Amino acid sequence: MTNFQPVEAAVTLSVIWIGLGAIGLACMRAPKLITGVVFPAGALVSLALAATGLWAIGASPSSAILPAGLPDLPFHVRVDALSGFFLLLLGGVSFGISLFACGYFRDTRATTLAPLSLQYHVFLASMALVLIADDAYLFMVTWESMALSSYFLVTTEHHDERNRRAGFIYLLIAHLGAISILLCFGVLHGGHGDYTFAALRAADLHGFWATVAFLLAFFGFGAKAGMLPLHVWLPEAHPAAPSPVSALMSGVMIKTAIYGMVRVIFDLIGNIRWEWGLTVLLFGAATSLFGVLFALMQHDLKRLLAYHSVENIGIILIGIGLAMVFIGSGHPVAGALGLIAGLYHTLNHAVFKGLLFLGAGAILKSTGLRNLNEMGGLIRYLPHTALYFLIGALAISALPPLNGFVSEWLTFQASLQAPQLASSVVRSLVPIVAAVLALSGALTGMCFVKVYGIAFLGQRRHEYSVQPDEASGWERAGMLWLAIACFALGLAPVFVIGELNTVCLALTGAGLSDEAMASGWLWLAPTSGAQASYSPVVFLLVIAAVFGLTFVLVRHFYHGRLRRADPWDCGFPAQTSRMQDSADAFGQPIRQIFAPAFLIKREIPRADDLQPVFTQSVEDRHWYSMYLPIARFTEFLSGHFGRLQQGRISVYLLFSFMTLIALLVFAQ
Amino acid sequence: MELMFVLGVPFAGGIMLGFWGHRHFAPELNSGMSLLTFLAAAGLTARVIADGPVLVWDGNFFVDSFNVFLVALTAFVAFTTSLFSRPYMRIELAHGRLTPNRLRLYHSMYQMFSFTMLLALLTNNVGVLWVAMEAATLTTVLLVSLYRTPASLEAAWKYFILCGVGLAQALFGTILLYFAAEKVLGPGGTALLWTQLNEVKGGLEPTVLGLAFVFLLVGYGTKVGLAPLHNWLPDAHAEGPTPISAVLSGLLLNVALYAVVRAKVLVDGALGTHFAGNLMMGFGLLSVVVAAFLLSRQKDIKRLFAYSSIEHMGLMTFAFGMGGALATFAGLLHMTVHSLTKSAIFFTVGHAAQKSGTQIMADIRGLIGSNPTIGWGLMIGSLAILGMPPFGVFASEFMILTAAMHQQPWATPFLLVALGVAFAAIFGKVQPMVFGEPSAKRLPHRPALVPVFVHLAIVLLLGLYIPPYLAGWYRQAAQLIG
Amino acid sequence: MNLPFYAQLINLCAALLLLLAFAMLTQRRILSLINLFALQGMVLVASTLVISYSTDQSHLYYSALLTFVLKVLLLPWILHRLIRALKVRWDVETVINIPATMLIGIVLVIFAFNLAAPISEIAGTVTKSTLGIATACILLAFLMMITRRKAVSQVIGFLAMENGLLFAATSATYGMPLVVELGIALDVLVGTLIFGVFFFHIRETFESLDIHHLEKLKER
Amino acid sequence: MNVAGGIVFQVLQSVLVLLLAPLMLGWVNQCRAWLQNRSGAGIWQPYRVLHKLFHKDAVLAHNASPLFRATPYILFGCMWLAVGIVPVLATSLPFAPAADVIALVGLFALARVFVSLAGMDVGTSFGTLGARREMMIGFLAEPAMLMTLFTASLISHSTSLATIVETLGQREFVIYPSMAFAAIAFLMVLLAENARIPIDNPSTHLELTMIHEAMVLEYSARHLALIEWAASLKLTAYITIGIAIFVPWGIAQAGDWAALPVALAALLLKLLAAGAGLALLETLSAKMRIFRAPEFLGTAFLLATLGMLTHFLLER
Repeated sequence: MTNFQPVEAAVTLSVIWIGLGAIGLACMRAPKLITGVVFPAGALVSLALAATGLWAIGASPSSAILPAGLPDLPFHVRVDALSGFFLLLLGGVSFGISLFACGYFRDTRATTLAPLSLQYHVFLASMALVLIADDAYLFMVTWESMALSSYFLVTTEHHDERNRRAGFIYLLIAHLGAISILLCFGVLHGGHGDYTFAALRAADLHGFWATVAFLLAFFGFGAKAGMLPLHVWLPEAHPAAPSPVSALMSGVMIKTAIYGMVRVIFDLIGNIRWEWGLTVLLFGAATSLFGVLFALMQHDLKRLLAYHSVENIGIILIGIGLAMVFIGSGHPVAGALGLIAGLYHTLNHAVFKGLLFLGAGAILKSTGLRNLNEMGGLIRYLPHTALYFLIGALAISALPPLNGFVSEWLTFQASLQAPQLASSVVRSLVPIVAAVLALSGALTGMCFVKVYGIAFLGQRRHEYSVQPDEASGWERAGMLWLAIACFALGLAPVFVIGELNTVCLALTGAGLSDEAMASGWLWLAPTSGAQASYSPVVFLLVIAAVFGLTFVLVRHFYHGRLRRADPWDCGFPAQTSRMQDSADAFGQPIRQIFAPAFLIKREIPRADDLQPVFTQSVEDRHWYSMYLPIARFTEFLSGHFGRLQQGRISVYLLFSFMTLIALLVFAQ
Repeated sequence: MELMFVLGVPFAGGIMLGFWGHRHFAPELNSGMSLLTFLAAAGLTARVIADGPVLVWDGNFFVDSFNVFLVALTAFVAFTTSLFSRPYMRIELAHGRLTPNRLRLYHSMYQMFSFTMLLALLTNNVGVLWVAMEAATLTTVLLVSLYRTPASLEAAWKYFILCGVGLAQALFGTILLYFAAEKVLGPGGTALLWTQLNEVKGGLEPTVLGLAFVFLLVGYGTKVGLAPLHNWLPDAHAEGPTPISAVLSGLLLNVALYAVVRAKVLVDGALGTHFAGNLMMGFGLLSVVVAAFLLSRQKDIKRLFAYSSIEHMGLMTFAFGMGGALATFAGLLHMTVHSLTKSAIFFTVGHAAQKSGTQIMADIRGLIGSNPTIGWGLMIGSLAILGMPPFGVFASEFMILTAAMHQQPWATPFLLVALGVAFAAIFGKVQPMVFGEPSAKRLPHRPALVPVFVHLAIVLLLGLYIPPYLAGWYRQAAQLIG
Repeated sequence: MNLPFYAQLINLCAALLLLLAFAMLTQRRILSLINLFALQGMVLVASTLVISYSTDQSHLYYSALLTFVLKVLLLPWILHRLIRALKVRWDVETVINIPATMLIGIVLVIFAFNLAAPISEIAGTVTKSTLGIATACILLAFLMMITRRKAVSQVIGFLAMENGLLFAATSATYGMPLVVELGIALDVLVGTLIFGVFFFHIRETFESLDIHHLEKLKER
Repeated sequence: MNVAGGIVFQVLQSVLVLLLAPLMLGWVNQCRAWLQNRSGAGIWQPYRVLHKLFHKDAVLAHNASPLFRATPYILFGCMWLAVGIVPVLATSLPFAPAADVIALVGLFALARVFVSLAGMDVGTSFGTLGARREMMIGFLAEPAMLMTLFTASLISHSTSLATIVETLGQREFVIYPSMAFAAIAFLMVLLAENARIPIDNPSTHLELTMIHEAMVLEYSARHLALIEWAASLKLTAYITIGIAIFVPWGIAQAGDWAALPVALAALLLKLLAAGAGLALLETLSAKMRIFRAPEFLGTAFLLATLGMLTHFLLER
């Protein structure tokens, strides 16, 4: 096994995944086998894939050619540092999720479970193959198979009409995106039927066509990533799927879109222009703010998490946009910082969003609830889940010393490189985008205070039909894995950044400055120690130390006596759980402050109403301002085309007569 | 030798079934004949692959890599369709929509139909090609009107009149072609032999050929179903028996397109311009767009897929018109995968319609619950026809789109919009039929779903791996067409 | 003009054909429509004979014979039988009124002539100038099919178109190869038979041969 | 620099600020009392309060979760870490690189989130109300705060407070107009973040106007004591950050014993001035409606942005 390359490993593992899926389908009779063997095995494969990815980041690019594909175009596969990083992401996150799935799907009907396990593993495999594809055709094939398998996963509960609708919208937007990606490849390739990425790289476009390619790629991958205004499928589709699948989609799948964007824009198109970067930056900012605002309006836990995926995609795009702006205007080092920030956040979001969706799944499984307004006090029933969910919530709220904070911090650092830029407009625009990032970060904090406070804390808002019981061992193991990852990525950023730096070097040829690496593993200093530094370990240690110290000292100097009583609440006598904020009530300040952003529909009872009911719904303007008009326009057009087909044979004859005459005139 | 079988077997089959077509063993006989035809075609193919193009019977028949693969495809799909039609027609008989006499007519005409198509493909004589096309029209008219319902009569009548008139134009085109050719080749039979024409195409009179192509395009284009000459197509597909819809979409349109392409080769050769190609591109694009927008208005499931056929024929016409090795290759591949996929879809559609006793999509629901194989067949087939990887349709669309992006960028926005709209329309209608709460009744005979999955398997294979000899064919054919 | 005599004959036939085409375009009554059709066939035969005699193309005799049997005897006979059986002797009402049709017809003829002009230049046959007329006949027949409301008259239009084609073939190129001629003839015959069958079915389904019954299949 | 000296300075500063913080609170209250012609409770009052609270038995609601009990300690830890990082006495302390200004903001956010969660834990109406309002103020204040800090760090090309102080304080004196904007913005943020008038009233217990107090209603005894202490620490931390950025003169180098007395004196003076000023502000202005807060902090954000723009326009 001397010349065994990462690429062989990756291909083999994907094939194993597909094989496992097939086995799962075969085990229609023995569902126990599926959850007890197939899924754990899949989890092991994930782990192996993560290892492969880690290996590949260090190793030199390795490529291979598979004996399949189009006649002139066998499938090319290649694993370089970038693919390696994303393989690591895929493997690491899907490991936890698959573990969780082993427990989660235990009491699913066999008829559902068998096809589900097939789709699930094909989904994983196609994501892996997307990451290692090295020619346009294989990329498109795997890309669409990814969409397809996930579509079937989304419509697992196809008896619910809403799920079908969600799946439809999802597949439609995914397909449109795919076509535009395809056209982007069409622009890139020089017409000489050679679709290998090497050839596309060699094409080396400039000017108009380069911009066309960029826009097509941006649209296509943006549609998959859930970027504004193409996000509408995301909050529909992710909640519809079974929770582990939601975790996969939000955690990993939309990251493949980020991978595609980076691969195509940085690697294939090359010679980036800062105007493109600005576009990405502004879209990213808008997306992140919009996403979090709508997340705050939700009371369905999984929808809320889905909207947060939109927000985080925005943050990632900000990082990538910064990188493009800097590289485009000739500051590769600052660009590297931005790119690293973006990729780091990609990894972080994968981890904590996976964790949060798993937590939501655990709640859903034990209580059958998705609506926050019916939860409350779950921390007493699901202590472990509560702990893991808390970690995830702190991480996504970008709070030190967890991982979410590191990447946002890096993004801020990158945006503070703005003074290097030439154009004063961009120079002052970049920090404002950073402020938007800060705003959405703080709003995320608020949102997760709401989620955690309402779901896990407080008093339960209604009697649970069954006594909610804690998640099973498999599920807890899955969540634990991701929770540990949250801490690890938060506490040891220097190592991660070291890896990312190699990725960045391999991709753009520029990396961080040397003194950035110089300041040791404890101090994270992306540019130089003097400029900015951050040490999560010190954070954690000091806070823990102070915690312990105060605890001990208070008991030493005074006492630790404690007694329990009813809540005081300013001495109000009657305490019912309905006096707590509901999820919607908690979002009320946002609704009031950012009213223009929402489409609010209220029904206020009349004064003489006997049973006054107040209902309010917040909807997405994009439906009404963008999608419905397009649909109506299509209807209108097809109505006119329908005139062609109006039944009278004389008219049909007239058509062909006219065509004939017209052509004859044309021919003369 | 094989060639004699290829043509002789279906002809004999037509006559035999003309006598016994109503007997209980008739469906098996039908399939058997089709099987023999297919075997003969396979043999022919093998020989052509082995030792190149063949001219037989003093040049009246000509087999090159372009038509031989169409012959093989035609024979194959005709065979699988006959397999499908066995239970299908029995069920129709049981549901009382047919009388034994009609069944006899059906079987006999089925064989005759495949005979005429094979003749059209194999003949080297442009005039005989026309005759065969006309004959194919006549046979299918009888098949479309098989149920004798008002709707089917109307459909058949429109089909007859429109295609008859169209083919009359084609005949005039042929006459003009002959008129031009005889200047070079002298009067007599040889002046209509395509091989001869192809050799001297440089010397043919451009003005005449220009006009000739206009007539030929309008004529055979009507049969291909190019907008705005397509109006007969949805009616004929919707009202005929489903096996016939399958072969119409899967084969007849291909054959008509084959005729157009043969003409294009001559004309562009003679004019030395891209006149024919441009016309084809224009018609192709128009058809794609029109069909895509009409898709969303359909209520009848067979009409829906008829329009989708128009869309795909438009795509192929566009590809062939665009020309160039890549696009032509893609066009040929698309021909193959489209006929396989579309016929497979019609198989499932036929059984689905029988199961729920209607062709109205709003009343077909939850197939996956009532009959998983039909449901999955329809779902997978639709996804394949919509150009979802890893199916072969995607492979060809991939090549067509990228080639278009390179050669004719102006066309790509139309294609993008059209494909998007078509996807929304078809998938939005198929999904609720497949998923959801079932509504269906039992069938008196077991549905034949083997053909469906055979076709889909081949299409899947073609999406992931195109066998070298097949690729070889396509390449030779592409060189032939240019 | 010093054309040889037979050429003048052929031109005469051509003129007659065009005249007949116009006559059919304007003719209201089906019965006389059929007679006109038969007459047209007759003229066609005559012209074919003249050509074949003048340029001793032996195979044209067969084609003339074929045309005679088919277009002059068989088809008119079948059509007569049909309308007697179907009792459709009533007048044909057209979609657009006759004068307008005539005007359009004139325009078409002019169009057809200068369409055929460049081709006639290069035609080597003695009958070059007739190609334009043939084209005109085809287009007029097409127009007739568009304007007529009755299934029967549409069919007659279709057959008239075939006549025009045949005339074009014979006059421009001294006829197609015999195989093709036979094939065409066969198709026409079978086609007409099928038409006949159809008439009965349409008749028994819709109690009339008026094609406005055949307008059910359409979008929306 | 010598590590030992650094560590000594670190410990010295941390302990000093920890002890001084309640005094600061007392001083502000005393000033307010004087300004309102009351004879206040004296500047040592906060210490008495803390002592008393520590003596009491803690009372916990039945359904209070572990998180509720852990929060005061976490809060206290965060605040103490904050004051340990800010260069109050001296720059380049060993802890200083542990966090730059952005990380400090993150630290405060962490504290805020925990307090709000604790407020929602028992599930009373006021607790959730307080949490909601606190988070609202928080997300409004944070961007403004960051913009202010960006302005400062754009001048010194660094976000680490130590470097900022060295750039602004220990080089030759330059007038930065942008800093003026930034200073006002920072002051507004400070008021909002520390629950002072006009956003919140620390000394009120009128239910409907409470923000910060509403969250900690359920706390008692030592927990409450820690929270109060942490609050005073937070106030001190903000003031010292302000000092470090806007009036950094006199802050010593770590281990530089000679400069220590000067630094101490300067610090005390600045704190006294700041406290008095704060009291004056609070006396002169009235508490505003909760939904005026967005305008208030929006203004702060606007000013900070203006500061940054002026920096880009004038100071390059």
